[in-house]
Amino acid sequence: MSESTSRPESEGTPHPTRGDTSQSHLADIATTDAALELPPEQSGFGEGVIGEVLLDIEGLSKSFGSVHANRDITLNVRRGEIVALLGENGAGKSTLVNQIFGLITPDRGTVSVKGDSTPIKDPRDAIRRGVGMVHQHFQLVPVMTVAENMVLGHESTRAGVVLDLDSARRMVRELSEKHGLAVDPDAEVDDLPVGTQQRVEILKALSRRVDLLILDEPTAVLTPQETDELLGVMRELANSGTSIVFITHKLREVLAVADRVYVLRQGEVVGEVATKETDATGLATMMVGREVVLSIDKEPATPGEPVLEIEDLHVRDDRGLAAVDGFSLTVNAGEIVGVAGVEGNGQRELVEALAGMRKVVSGRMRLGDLDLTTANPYQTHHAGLGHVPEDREKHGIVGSYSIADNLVLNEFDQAPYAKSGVRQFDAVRENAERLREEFDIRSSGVFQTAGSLSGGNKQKVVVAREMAFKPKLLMAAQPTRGVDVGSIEFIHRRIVEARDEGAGVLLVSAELDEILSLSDRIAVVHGGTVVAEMRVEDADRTEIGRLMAGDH
Amino acid sequence: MERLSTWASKNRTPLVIAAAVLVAAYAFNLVRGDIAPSMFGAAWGYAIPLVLAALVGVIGERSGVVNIGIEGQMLLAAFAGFFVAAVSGSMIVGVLAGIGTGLVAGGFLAVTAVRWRMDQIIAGVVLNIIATGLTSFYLVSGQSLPGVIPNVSVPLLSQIPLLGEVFFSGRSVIALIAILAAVLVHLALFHSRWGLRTRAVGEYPSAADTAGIKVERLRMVNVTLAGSLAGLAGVYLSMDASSTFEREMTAGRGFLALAIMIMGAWRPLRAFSMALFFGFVNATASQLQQTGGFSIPPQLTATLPYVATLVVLAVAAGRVRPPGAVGQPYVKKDQ
Amino acid sequence: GGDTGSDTGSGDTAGYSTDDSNCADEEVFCIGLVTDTGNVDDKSFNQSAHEGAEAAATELEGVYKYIETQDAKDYAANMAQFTDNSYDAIVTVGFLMTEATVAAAEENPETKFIGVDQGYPEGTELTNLTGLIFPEDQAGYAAGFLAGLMTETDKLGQVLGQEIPPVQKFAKGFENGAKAANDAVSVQTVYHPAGDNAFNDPVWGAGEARKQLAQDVDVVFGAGGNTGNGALQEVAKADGAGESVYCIGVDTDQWDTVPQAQPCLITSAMKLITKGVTDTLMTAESGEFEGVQTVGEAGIAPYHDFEDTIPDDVKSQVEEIVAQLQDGSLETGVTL
Amino acid sequence: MSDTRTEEAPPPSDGGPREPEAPKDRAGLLAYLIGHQSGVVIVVALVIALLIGAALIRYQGVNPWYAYEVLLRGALVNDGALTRTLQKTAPLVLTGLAVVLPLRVGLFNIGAQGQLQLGAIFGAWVAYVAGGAGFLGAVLGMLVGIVFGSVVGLLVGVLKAYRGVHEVISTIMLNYIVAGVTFWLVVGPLQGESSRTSGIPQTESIPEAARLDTVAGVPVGFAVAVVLAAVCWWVLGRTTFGFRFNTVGANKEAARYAGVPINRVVVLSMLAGAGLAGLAGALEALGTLHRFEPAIVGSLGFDGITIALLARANPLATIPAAFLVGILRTGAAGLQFQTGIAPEIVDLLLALILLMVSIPVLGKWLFRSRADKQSVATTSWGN
Ligand SMILES: Nc1ncnc2c1ncn2[C@@H]1O[C@H](COP(=O)(O)OP(=O)(O)OP(=O)(O)O)[C@@H](O)[C@H]1O
Ligand SMILES: Nc1ncnc2c1ncn2[C@@H]1O[C@H](COP(=O)(O)OP(=O)(O)OP(=O)(O)O)[C@@H](O)[C@H]1O
Ligand SMILES: [Mg+2]
Ligand SMILES: [Mg+2]
Repeated sequence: MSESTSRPESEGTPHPTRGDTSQSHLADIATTDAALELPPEQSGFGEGVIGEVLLDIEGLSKSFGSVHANRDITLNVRRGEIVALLGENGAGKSTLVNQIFGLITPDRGTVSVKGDSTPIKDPRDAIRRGVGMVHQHFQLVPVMTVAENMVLGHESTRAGVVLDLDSARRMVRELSEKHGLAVDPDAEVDDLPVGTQQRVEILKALSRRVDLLILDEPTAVLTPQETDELLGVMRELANSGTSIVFITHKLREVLAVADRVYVLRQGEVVGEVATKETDATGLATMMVGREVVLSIDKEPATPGEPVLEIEDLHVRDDRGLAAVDGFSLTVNAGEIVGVAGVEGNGQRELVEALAGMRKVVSGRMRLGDLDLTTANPYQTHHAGLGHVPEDREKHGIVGSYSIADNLVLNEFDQAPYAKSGVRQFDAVRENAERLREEFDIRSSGVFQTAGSLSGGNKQKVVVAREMAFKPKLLMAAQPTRGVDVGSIEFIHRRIVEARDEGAGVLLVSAELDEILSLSDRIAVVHGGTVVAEMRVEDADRTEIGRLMAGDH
Repeated sequence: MERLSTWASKNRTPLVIAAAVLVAAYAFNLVRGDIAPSMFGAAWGYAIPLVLAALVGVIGERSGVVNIGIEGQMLLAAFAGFFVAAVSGSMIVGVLAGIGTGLVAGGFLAVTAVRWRMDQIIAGVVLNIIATGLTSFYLVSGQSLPGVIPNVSVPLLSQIPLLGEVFFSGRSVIALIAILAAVLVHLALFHSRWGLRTRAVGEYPSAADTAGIKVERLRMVNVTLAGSLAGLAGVYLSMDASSTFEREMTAGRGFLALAIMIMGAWRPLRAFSMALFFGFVNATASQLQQTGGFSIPPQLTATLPYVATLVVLAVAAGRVRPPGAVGQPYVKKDQ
Repeated sequence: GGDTGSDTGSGDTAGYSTDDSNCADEEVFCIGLVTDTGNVDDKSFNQSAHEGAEAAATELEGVYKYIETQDAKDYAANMAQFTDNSYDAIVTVGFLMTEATVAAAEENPETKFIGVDQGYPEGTELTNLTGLIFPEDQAGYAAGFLAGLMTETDKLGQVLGQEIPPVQKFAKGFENGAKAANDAVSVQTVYHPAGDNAFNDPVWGAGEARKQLAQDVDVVFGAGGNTGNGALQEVAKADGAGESVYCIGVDTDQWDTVPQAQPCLITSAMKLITKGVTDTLMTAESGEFEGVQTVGEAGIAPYHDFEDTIPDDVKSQVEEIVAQLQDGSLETGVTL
Repeated sequence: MSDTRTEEAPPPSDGGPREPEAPKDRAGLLAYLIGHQSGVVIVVALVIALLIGAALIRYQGVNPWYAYEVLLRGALVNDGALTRTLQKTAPLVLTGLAVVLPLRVGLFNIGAQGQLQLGAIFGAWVAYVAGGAGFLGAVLGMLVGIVFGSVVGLLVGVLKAYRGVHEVISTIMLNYIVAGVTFWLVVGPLQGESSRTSGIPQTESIPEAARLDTVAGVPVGFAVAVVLAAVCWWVLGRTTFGFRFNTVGANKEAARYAGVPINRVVVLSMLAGAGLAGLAGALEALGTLHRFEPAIVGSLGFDGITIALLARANPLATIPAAFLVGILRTGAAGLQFQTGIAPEIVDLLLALILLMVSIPVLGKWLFRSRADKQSVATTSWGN
């Protein structure tokens, strides 16, 4: 109970190296009976005994209409433990953690935190009990500053009413220093790159007293460096007594940081395993219920004519700053060119410019015969550009439309889906049924609204649509973000097939593994321009990482 | 001091515009001292209910709730204020009844649009029709008010040339409250805990929810409380600006207030200035008619305020960004 | 209106009946009234006509009912409600119903029609129809004359409803009368901007009156239904009301209809609609209309409490003017 | 994970033709009722609204059933009543559509009032001038009505699409501007010769031959309105043109991505909606008043909002919605005549109906199911 009880100091301790530390940490918990007493309420960490059961879930069930999102789930998390939840898209992971955070009321079962099993009413209640959560989708108010977001809901005030933003800023600085997550308290969230937004989310959760931290796919939007940074923070938190529930689709991360893993399938816990007793293949098999091929095997490319030529392109971002700055690249038929780079280096603007959705300042872009610099999305599509957009919810699908309509979103006025301006619903339905089959889109039928699909299935709808019309160039931006391994495998296979059928593929991804395993050629971008181009055979992971970081 | 200068640099454009307007106003006063004060006075008089009503809109929409029922809220309050005062023989009772009615009308919107998640536009339209129907249906003629709402002059402030004369001298209490309300709502919205939460709820309710704020409750409270300002605006119409209640006497002011709210970019003080601008163009239009000498038919000069508004918006900043979640009921994940 | 329940539901409170089952009967005289989208409690011409009809029905121990039109396209249908029930006389109020009234009169020769404020085109020859019109310009002239004599600042103001003929006649008469009394006078005139609430915007009326007062106007003529009433009430609240600033009402003696205006109301430019309607209804019951147009009376209302405030020589000058207007020796000079 | 969601039927389509809902295999009446939930909810809502209305009428000392009987007789049964009701319904269908079309794109048109008025005055004037041409004159009048209504819509659309001026502001402002301009026209350049002497603000009366009459008791205007409602429904639901509208309304960003020219669709939707309002004005001039006078607009434009909302932005449903409003408005006068109840009672009834029909919880109470999350039509109130 005294100050002298030591907690690892952030500056002093090197980040635990992945893998081995987590193993030893688990061993700690498993073997050490000697309780580590923690200072109460100090720096936001709870009092308690490492190793005791902190979160105990029993018989938890929740259904939405006829969908059993969670069935009779029983699991527990001990203090200082990192537990990963794994499962395909729609397996019920988010539903599960949302119940712990009071966002969803369970149909049956109990959630007890620190032995208190009264139902959690709402997030306010959850927060009060020491639960913090980073949500799958950002829960930040875009037009507010970092500091404002951080204190929202527990603001300090002067004279009881006047908002004390100075103390908020101070708190942001302190927290960000303590956890080594740099953010500017006065920056508006809207202006921040996604990686930084995620940092804000994490700090926000930590700004309250947190005994149990839930992270729902926090790494989906992070670069490898940022991911490592986060995993380090997680390890550190766990060491000092915070329990963490961690959801991710990336097995590498699970193996690196988690102590234990629960695997969910169709709303049920189908397995529980200690990370030291399993490996990636084992986890993937548990998740999907069959063997998953984690590596892509593809024939060497046979590049043909150039399909896309970009020369000295300049494009501005939303704030009017140069985002794409002298970008040149050529994509040939029958090859996959991967654009690797830390997010925010002009990739989004590049993709939008190519798709005709953003004005070009200067430069040349050609797709076959079409001059893309002045083309609109309609023209680019009809010139043979398939575009899997980065933000599928925003651009890729119309949530209130049926899957069938979404599958013809940019072909609806073409034969056979329309004849002289009149839509042909039979053709639309047939197309949808064919693609649903072919792309394994899991739904009740082709007239289900696309908005009600799980993330992976939404992505399949988009991919199906963009590949179905046999594009000359398939441009895929972050095509597997937030998608489960089974679907990733599937989408990757389809991309390679498209290449083999002669399409050029421009793959934009922040996922270095994805770039490395799919691409035939790699262009590394930094600051809106290509800083290096190489064949995949010549690529070296660390070298690319160095280039991405702007070290060239 | 430092705070002041950062504040000034952050608000450079509005400050420059305000300064320019002030200079122009004093210049006009210098040239036409015979009509300038009265025109500004008329402009402000015209703007008073619009300011109050626009604040209702601002509070509602900043919390994420569209309120196109302001017209109806004002009408009901005007009705209740007038008749309760007439029957009870007490002005203050009437005023309170009017404000209370505004609250009830706000509560109606809160319950239907927020709690029941009825389409917000429909809820507002329903409120407007109910108000028109009820107040005409139960109108009794031949009543009159037992007194007047007192005019007051603010010491010191009323000494300021022109501005003091227009805003602080011999104006009714409600006019002063309108100024105060605009300032207070501005301060509250941008500098208080309530304001931060309100804006969060109107921008991105799920972020507020996950931060432990009860979205529905806050929305309901805000929409209901804002009703009191609509009530005050209604009371102003039937008990202060005029001393009578007539069918549909709000005459579209609730809708104009919405336009002013948007022109004011959902900011209280900017809406306040827009209401003044609107009032001024109105005063100019009627002054043109009244002084004669122009061959423009009065029907056409009467359209001046509206034309001016459109032109200003088309030329200048048309694009303003509304609160992100306005119009959408907040549906929790499992409902 | 809210009072309809008692008015027509239980006729015995009034001196007439609302039971129209025997209208076909010779003995029973049934009167119907249709407004042009106004209400019978508008403190203005609809109300005056309504009261006139009530008075006639009481006098004749007849039947009386009314319909407040909601939509300009319903005039014919609303009149048909009465003709279908064999009413004997129908009063239609407002010049907007001019044409519909002529048409109905042609179709129903057995029914007498009285159109208040309606001037029919040359060549209209119907014996069952009369349009009751008033020399508003004369009433305005007399009121303006009084105002011209009363003003200290030589500035008069008019706050008016929609720019339509009856209002224009009042207003121009007022201006001419004022100038005749005092050629230094200037008259500031505002009509309500077009819109369907031109006669129903007391707040606007009050605002305009306030502005005029601030510009040194000391007599305000409020002519435009509730809009004008708003102006009167504002003047009544002003400093010096009844001492240095005055107001003048319109249509009826507004001392009675708008009591809040009493502090400043020196008179009203009246057209005697109530009397006109009662009289023509009596004629309708007993015999033939005097012609296709009936000219009603116009004038100014009593001074009430201002009897003593207004100097005697002013009173006598005004009296003289009124007499000259009535005997036709003085023209108002108003042409529309 | 998979096909567990079989029972999740597609949400009620909001207008466009969609595939029928998956049949449910529950037996009997209950199943039927549940299958036709929205229909049942509307009927129940109507009944509740009328019951509350009955209480209000009772409170006025009148037997409510008698009052409703009078209302219905006056609107449907009496001689010529049905024709009159249909006559009133016609412009209401069109102003309803004038709100529906932009609503589908996410725009809130509260300017039908002004659009109608401008269409009415020029429609009336042209029909008068071209009256010699008989029916052709009438057709011309209608076309001109559409054109002038559209001009207002064009202005709103262009300001919105290219200058970012919020349509709610511009339509409110234009309502006032049009009112001023038409009033000036009708006491000035376009005032009828015969009205000039008496000063009545109205245009010349349209010659008999160019008026729109009734055919077998059905007003021509009504037929035109019904056909147009059907056309709108078909276009929105079945054509690529309509698909563009709906897509912009549903997800602007996705529409851009899909190559839909958003600005053009925004302008077109306002143009089309306003054109229909203009046509409503012309129909009123040609078929009802046979001339223009300012009172022609009444509350038609604002009723259009009520109707669009009652119809849940479904073009076909504007017909019954408008008919309902038509019945109430037609029956109101007789109601006052027969029972002494002020005609404003119909406003109260209308408000109650709209309220009851739109309360999502009503469906919940009735069926103990999840609230009908499908909102009527989401306006991009803010954008
Ligand atoms: N509010 C809701 N209404 C209806 N169904 C829902 C709702 N929320 C989730 N579901 C369904 O419940 C199931 C579980 O969803 P959940 O979001 O928990 O999956 P997940 O495992 O988090 O998937 P992902 O990896 O894509 O995030 C899915 O089938 C989903 O469609
Ligand atoms: N869920 C809520 N939504 C909106 N306002 C709330 C909510 N809870 C409390 N308030 C208001 O906020 C004010 C402060 O409440 P409270 O003391 O519970 O919060 P706090 O102390 O700021 O939060 P914390 O304890 O998390 O630091 C009170 O005036 C209360 O009315
Ligand atoms: Mg999830
Ligand atoms: Mg507290």
